[in-house]
Amino acid sequence: MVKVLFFGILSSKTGCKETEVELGSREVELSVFMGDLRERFKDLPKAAYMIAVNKEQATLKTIVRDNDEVAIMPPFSGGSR
Amino acid sequence: MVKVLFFGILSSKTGCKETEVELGSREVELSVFMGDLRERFKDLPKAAYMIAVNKEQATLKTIVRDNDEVAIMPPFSGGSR
Amino acid sequence: MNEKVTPFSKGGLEGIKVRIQAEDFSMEEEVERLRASSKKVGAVVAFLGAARDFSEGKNVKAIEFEEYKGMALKALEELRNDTMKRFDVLDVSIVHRINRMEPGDRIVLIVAASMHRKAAFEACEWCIDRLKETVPIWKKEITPEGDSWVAPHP
Amino acid sequence: MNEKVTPFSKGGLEGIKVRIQAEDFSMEEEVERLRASSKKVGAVVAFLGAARDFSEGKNVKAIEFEEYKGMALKALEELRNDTMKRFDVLDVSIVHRINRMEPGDRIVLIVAASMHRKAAFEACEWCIDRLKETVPIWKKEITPEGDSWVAPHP
Repeated sequence: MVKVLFFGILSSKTGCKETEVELGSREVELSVFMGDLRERFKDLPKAAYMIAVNKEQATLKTIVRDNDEVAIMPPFSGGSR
Repeated sequence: MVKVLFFGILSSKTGCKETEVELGSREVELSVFMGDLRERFKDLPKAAYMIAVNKEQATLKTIVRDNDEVAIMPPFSGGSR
Repeated sequence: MNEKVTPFSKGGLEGIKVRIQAEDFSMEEEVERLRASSKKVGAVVAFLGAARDFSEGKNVKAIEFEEYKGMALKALEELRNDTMKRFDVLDVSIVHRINRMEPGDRIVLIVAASMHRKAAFEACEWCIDRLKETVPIWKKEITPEGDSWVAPHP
Repeated sequence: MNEKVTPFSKGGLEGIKVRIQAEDFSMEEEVERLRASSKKVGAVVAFLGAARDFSEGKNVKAIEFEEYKGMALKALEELRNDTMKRFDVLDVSIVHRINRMEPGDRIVLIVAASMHRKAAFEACEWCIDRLKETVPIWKKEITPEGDSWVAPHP
């Protein structure tokens, strides 16, 4: 299983904070993984501010495999105004 | 009497922190007052960073009269380094 | 000293200097910790970000911060390291609070200590600017009509 | 609240916000005073200047600050007013200590509160730069061989 996390406004848009994706023994590039995910979550925007795989910033070429954690993040809004 | 105050390095140079000058009923421009003072304190530099008369910044044209307080100040060095 | 030490990723002093916590912090304590770290410290600049009266005509009762746990603290640590490399500072500390906050509550504190003040000012300002870009923390507004996520502001 | 109020030229809150005193100050207290003054405060920037390890090969045991009493406080008040006019800040406070200080002692604190952080950073930095030019306070070094006045540094 790949654990998928949606943060901030993306959890509102998808109506989901955390979900799982079954990859089995497949290894896919993040671009493919995201394409599949958008099939399930129609309201997930095309581009995220940052995507992390296993808590490291990823690129669309990053390989995703079983037991990974994929976090999909909108722009940050820490700090005070 | 006019009270005269020397601050910082100027009190070291003149060897004096406070002195008095007798003007009687005379009123003189600060430039004249300072000229006379330099007769008494040979080590007083020609230019000070600031001179105040009665705690207000003065110019060489400022009039000095009896009961005034004249403060002669080198560059300030407040704050931390 | 009543140090309220909260969980942090690394043990020791390093961890104390970068924290994400629900509790409030003591500004005096944070500043003194940095100042005491070296006799060379001549200047300390502290930035405190507070929750101000929220509404722009909205009925906002409170705000709430959510972090990506595990990644946010790591990003803060990197931010501290980057700041110390980039500026001539002796030490830097960063504390960011999470969870629910009401108007007047203190949200974030960044402290930079240096020999000369210019570096501390620059480091502190750069650090808070950068925090908003690199640390996975998100804010939402709590209203009687429901919660809504806040778009980032510079 | 254990406010250590020292003599100041005007009564009321204004006077508290600009002080020259021998005693140490509480950073937390100064910051909270400013922050509590308005619900609009979103950012507070504080600059703390400390006496660092003096020596550049010299045998300096302590430093001592002398003020032109009556004029120094007035200059600080004008400095505060100028800062508040020049920058979009909600409040500013300035405390400068005088008399004898040893390494590690805190000398000066400037706090600026604003809605947005940029103004507080700018105001705080401008204010300490300007203090050195406009406030009649002088520093001397105390050594076993005698005292010597310090030339100003930027």
